[in-house]
Order: sequence, then C-alpha cells, then structure tokens
Amino acid sequence: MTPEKIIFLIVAGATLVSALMVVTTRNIVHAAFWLIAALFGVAAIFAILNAGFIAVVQVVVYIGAIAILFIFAVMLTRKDLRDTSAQQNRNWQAGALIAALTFGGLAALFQSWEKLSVAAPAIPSSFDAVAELGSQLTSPSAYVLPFEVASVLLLAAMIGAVYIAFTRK
Amino acid sequence: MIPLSWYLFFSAALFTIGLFGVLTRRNVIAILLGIELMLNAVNVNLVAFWRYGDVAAMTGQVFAIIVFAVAAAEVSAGLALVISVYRRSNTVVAEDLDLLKF
Amino acid sequence: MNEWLYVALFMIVGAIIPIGAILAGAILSPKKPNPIKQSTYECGIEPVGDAWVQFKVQYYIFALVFLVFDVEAVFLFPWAVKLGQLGLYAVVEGIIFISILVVGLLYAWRKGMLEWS
Amino acid sequence: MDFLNDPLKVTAEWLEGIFGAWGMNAAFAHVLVVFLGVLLLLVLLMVVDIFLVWMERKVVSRFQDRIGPNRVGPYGLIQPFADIIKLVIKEDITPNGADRALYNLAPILSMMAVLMVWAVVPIAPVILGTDLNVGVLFLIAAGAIGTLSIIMAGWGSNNKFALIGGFRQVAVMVAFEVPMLTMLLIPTIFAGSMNMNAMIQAQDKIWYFVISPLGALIFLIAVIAELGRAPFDLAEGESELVAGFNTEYSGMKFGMFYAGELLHAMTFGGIWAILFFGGYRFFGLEQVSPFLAAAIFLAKALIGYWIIMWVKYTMVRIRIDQMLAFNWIFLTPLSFVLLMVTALMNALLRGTPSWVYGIGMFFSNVILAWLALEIARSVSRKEREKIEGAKPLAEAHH
Repeated sequence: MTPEKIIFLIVAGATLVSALMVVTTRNIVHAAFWLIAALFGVAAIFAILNAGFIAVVQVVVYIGAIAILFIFAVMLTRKDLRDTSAQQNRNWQAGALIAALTFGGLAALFQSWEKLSVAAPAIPSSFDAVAELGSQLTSPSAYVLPFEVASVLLLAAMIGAVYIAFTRK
Repeated sequence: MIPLSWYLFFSAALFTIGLFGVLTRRNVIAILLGIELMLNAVNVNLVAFWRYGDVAAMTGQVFAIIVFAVAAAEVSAGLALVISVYRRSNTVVAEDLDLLKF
Repeated sequence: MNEWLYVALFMIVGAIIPIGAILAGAILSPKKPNPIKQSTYECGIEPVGDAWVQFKVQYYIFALVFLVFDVEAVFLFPWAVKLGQLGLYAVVEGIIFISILVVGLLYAWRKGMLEWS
Repeated sequence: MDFLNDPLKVTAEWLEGIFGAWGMNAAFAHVLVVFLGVLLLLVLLMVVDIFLVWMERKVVSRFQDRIGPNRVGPYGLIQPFADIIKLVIKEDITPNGADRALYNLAPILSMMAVLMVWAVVPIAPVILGTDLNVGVLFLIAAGAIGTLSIIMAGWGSNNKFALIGGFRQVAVMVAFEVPMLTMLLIPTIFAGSMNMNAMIQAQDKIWYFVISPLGALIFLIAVIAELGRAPFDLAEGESELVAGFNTEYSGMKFGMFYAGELLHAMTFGGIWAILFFGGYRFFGLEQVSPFLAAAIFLAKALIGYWIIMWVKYTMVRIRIDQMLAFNWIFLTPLSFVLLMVTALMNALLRGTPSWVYGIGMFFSNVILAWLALEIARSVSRKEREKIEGAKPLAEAHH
C-alpha cells in the first residue's frame, strides 16, 4: 500500500458515498450539494492522474457554473422549500437491479481484458499538457473541427435554452 | 503506482450510481443530476486512458474537454425544458408529465 | 511528488484555520438560546411563513450565459497559451470561435433576456 | 545557497534534517515540513488580515473626514484585537429552521476560498506555494468555491433577506466573471503561459498595464463586482436587504465572512499587481533579496487594495438592473472585442522591435476605449432624451 493508493482510495470512497447521497437523499437541494461534493472528488481523481488542467476545468465548469445552474433551476421550480414527498418512483427495485447488472457486466468485462495491468508511462519533464492541448485544438490536422463545432454547439444550446425558458404560456 | 483497473472500477461504480438515479428518481432535475454523474464517469475513463496510453497524443484530454461542452449544452437545454414544463403544468415529477400519452 | 498535494495542503490548512476560529468562539461564547432570539430576522416583526420567495427566470438566464462563456474560456485558455507560437490562422480560428458565441449573446440581448425587469 | 537568498529551501532542508534524525520517513517529513510552511504562511496572512480591519477603518474615516479608531493603543492599533475578542465571546445564534450543515459550512468555505488562492501566488521568486501551470484558471476555481459559500449561506439561513441577498450576489458574481475570465486571457496571450510566476518573469521589459491598460481597467471593475464591494454591493444594501447573505450570522461565523471579504480584496489587489504590474518586480530590486521582493509585492498588493477602497468609499451604490445591464451590454462585449483585437495585434506585430509592439498595443487599447465610450455616450444621450422628452407631458398633466 503506497501513500498514493491510500489517497486514491479515500478520495474514491468519498466520491462514491457522495454520489450515492445524490441519488438517494430526499431533499433535492441537498442532492445538488452532494453532487458538488462528488464532482469535487472527481476533480481530485483528475489531479491524481496528473491531468491538472482537466481537474481545474472540472471545478470551474461543474462547480462554478453547472452546479449554480442546477440550484437556480431548483429555486425556480419549487412550490415550497422542503419537499418531503417520496423521491423514488415505484419501480426502484427494478432500477437497482438494472444498475447492479450493469456494474456486474462492466466488472466482468474488465476481468477478461488483458491490458488492465499496463503501467502508466512516465510524463516527460518538459511536457506541457496545456500548450499541447492548444496546438492540437488549433491544428487543422488534429482537432480544429471539434473546436469550432463546440462553439456552434454552445451557441445552439444558449439560443435554444433562452428560447425555451422564456416562451410565455 | 495505481493500476488502471482501479480507475475503471471507480468510473464503472460512478456510472452505475448515476444510472440508478436516472432510473429511479421522480423529480426531473434529480434525473439530470444522475446524468451528470454518468458523464463524469465517462470523463474519468477518458482521462485514465490518456494517462495510461500515449501521453503525448492528448486524445483523451481533448475528448474530456468536448464532454465538458456537451455536458454544458445538455444541462442548459435540459433545465430550460424543466423550467418551461414547470411553468405550463406546475410540476417537475416525471410521471405526471403525461400530456403526450393521451 | 504530485504538485497538487501542495494545493490539497493549502485547502486543508485553509479549512483548519476558520474551523479553529469558529470552535474557539463556540467554546468561549455564552449559550442561552430562546425562541425569540432564534427566530429569523425580519426587521423586528414576526417572521411570516418560510423563506420561500418567487425567483425571476432571469437568474437562470444569467447563469446559463455564464456557463456558456465559462466553457468557451476553457477552450480559449490552451489556445491563448499556444498563440505566440502559432500563425495567423490560429488567431482567425479563435476569432471565429468567439464571434459565434457573441452571436448568442446578441440574441439573448435582442430578446430582452439580459434585462432585469 | 544561504538563508538570505532562498529562505524557504534552506529552512525546509534544515527541518527535514532534524525530522530525519528523529527517524521519520523522508517523504512524510517532507509533507510535514510543507504543512508547517503552509500553516505559517496562512497564519501570517490572518495576522495581516487583522491589520486590514484597522487599515480599512482608518482609511474610511479619512475619506469621511473623521479620525477613526484612536483610543485603544497608539493610533488605535489594538482596536482590531478588541474587535476579535468581542467576536469570539459573542453568542453564536443559529436561526430556527436553518439548514444546519450548510449554514455552518458556508463561513468555512468562504475563508478557505480566499486562503487557497495563495497556493499559486508568487510572493517572491523563491517564495511561492506551488508553480501550477494552470495558475490563472486556479483563481477562477477558488472563486467558484467562494460563490458556493454564498449560495450555502443564503439558502441555509432560512431567511428571506439572506436568500434574496445571496442569490442577487451570485447573479452579479457570475455575470462579472465573464469579463474577468476574458481579461485573464490577455496576460496569458502575452506571457504564453498560465503560470503566474512565468507571467511575472515575462514582464521584465514592460508591465502588461502599459500594453493593455483597458484590460487592466476591465479586470479591476470585474474584481470589484466579484468582491461584492461598493459600487456593486447591492446584496448588502442595508436599506433593502439588511446585510444580504450574512444577515443571520453572528459571532465568529460572521467574523469569518468579514475577514474573508477584507483578505479577498487584498488578495485580488495582489493578483491585479501580478497580472498587470509585474508582481514582485520593481526595476531589478527584486534580484537583491527575496525579502525585498516580498516587500515590493506586499506594497503593490496594498496599493491595489487601497484603490479598491478608494472606489468603494467614493461611489454610490448602483441599482441591480443598471449594474447587470452595464455588464452584459457594455463590459462583456467590450472585453470580447478587446480580446480579439489583442490576439490580432499580437500576431501582426510579432517580430517588430519591442517599442513598436508596445506603442501599437497601447494605442489599439486607447482607440478601442475611446470608441466604446463614444458609443456608450451616444446611447445614453438617446436614453436621456427619451426620458426628458416625456417630462413636459407629465407636467402638463398637472
């Protein structure tokens, strides 16, 4: 057990517990705050994976913007502050079964895959992930099309959301 | 060094929990919360494959960033729909939204 | 050693300091609760109902526009870092990227969604 | 390598030697030493914070033609300590129906969001937490946690004023974060790095304020709104929302919000200095000693803080609709245009002598600012004519 593994297990455990709280807690605002905790745990996992840029982006985009959007949406769609009615639908046992089967299937797939124990290559000391991302996102031979399409996607989402949210009855 | 399998099992568990939320929640916003968990599980996988594959290729990280953009678009349009539905029918419970059934 | 360990230490110590200060306050301060003292503040009158108030949909629009530009910035930071070594084509790509999103801002503005009332 | 040239490293090696002699694991000793260093830095910041309370009160009283605290100790210097003792022994009241977990977590996160920023702030060339290559974006991440604490406080208090104040504050913060993010891209383009230390190193010839004065100005405006200070402090508009999101807080929890706000202002004074005024650089003086460099940085941060105070105590509060309109219709489009112009000019002027580059950048900024102000002036003239044109009718009605 190296310190790195212990840190990973603590972070992963906390993240999974928060994720479970997201899907089981009755109070929807609390579910949103538990989601923030889970997303923060995932950001820590990215940091452990040496993907610093993705980790910071995770906090900036998810916690800084998406979580706030969720909380605003909860505020706009509540009749009273603390809704205590049932939060699970009638077929929750079936849902749990499907979820368990999915996890079992994925786990079985991993067991039979031989590349699972591959070692992580060392990252060269001069390697700058952000600069590398920058050149890949603008290079015509790499990802410049996804780069521009992403902005069109965001434009479509913005116009669509503004239009939908504002249509009068 | 942490083996790759740990990340894969972690992301599979996260994905499954999200799937459970999507399948069982009544509130539409809570269903969207579950979808966020699933998207994050995908991102963990993408970044883990970047780290354990060819580091200089950056494919995993580029895909992860695209997933951020997709998640942002999905959330903004999805929540706008929820708000719009709430203003029409005054509910956010998925089972009660049965206008199309009849 | 992962550089994020330092950041984690900053966050841990940054949490310990306020927790310590609040705990010191909790130990040293008197505790004499009573219902009037604990009622929520409403300019001296009796509190009416829950803290529930109707919110404007504009809050959602502001958060939405912010989210879109937040993601936009995520794409632009790697672009900005590399810009010095890339040619004019990269600048043009970035300008196209920004312009497309500014169209969305213009749309929201023309629709009157960015106004408070 | 002696203590005066690299105090952190020398001390760390010395301490690690001692811990190693006690039979401690080398890696664990290293983490422990870093922990102690972080603790020292943050405790020092809290001490600075205590003096910021005194400074703020002294400065505001001078602006308002008063003397300010002058009874407890020389120049009232002991006054903040008396304030702290009072805060500590104040009863901590939790309102009925509060969401206890969120209510108690909010002040802790508020302080943490400020303190964690210092992980990436280079105080001197060799005195810095860590050299993250995403330093600038880390600021926004820390700001996201600060925004979260305000939502938690507003929601957790079970109070109408706190809820409305908190949500207004968050709406303002997210609105002004767009120009702030965009202005962070400009030093990134110049330096070719998001690393704050690299940005300071790249300002050896010229401060970025000179080649991007408009960027520095927009960044300052966005920072003031982000801090929730006057003229953008409507969340705490006493006459309508009591104290905003911290209405229900008392004792040390309120103290954390208050201390966090002051330290946040000083921190962003420092960030402003790093991004646009060369950080710890001052005509080569920073080479003499890291302690001198740290002093230069602190002086620049305090000057930035003083400017933020100056604005706060000079301007009147702006109404929320005007403030958000100002951001979305003026500041955000202007910052995008400035970003595009900067990127374009940077590519066009590459390879020219540095004085041509500097003058070109400076004048493109000035021309853009002039154009923006002209457009704003003509629009506001039309608005005024619309309002004033309607006036005689109203009078005729009488």
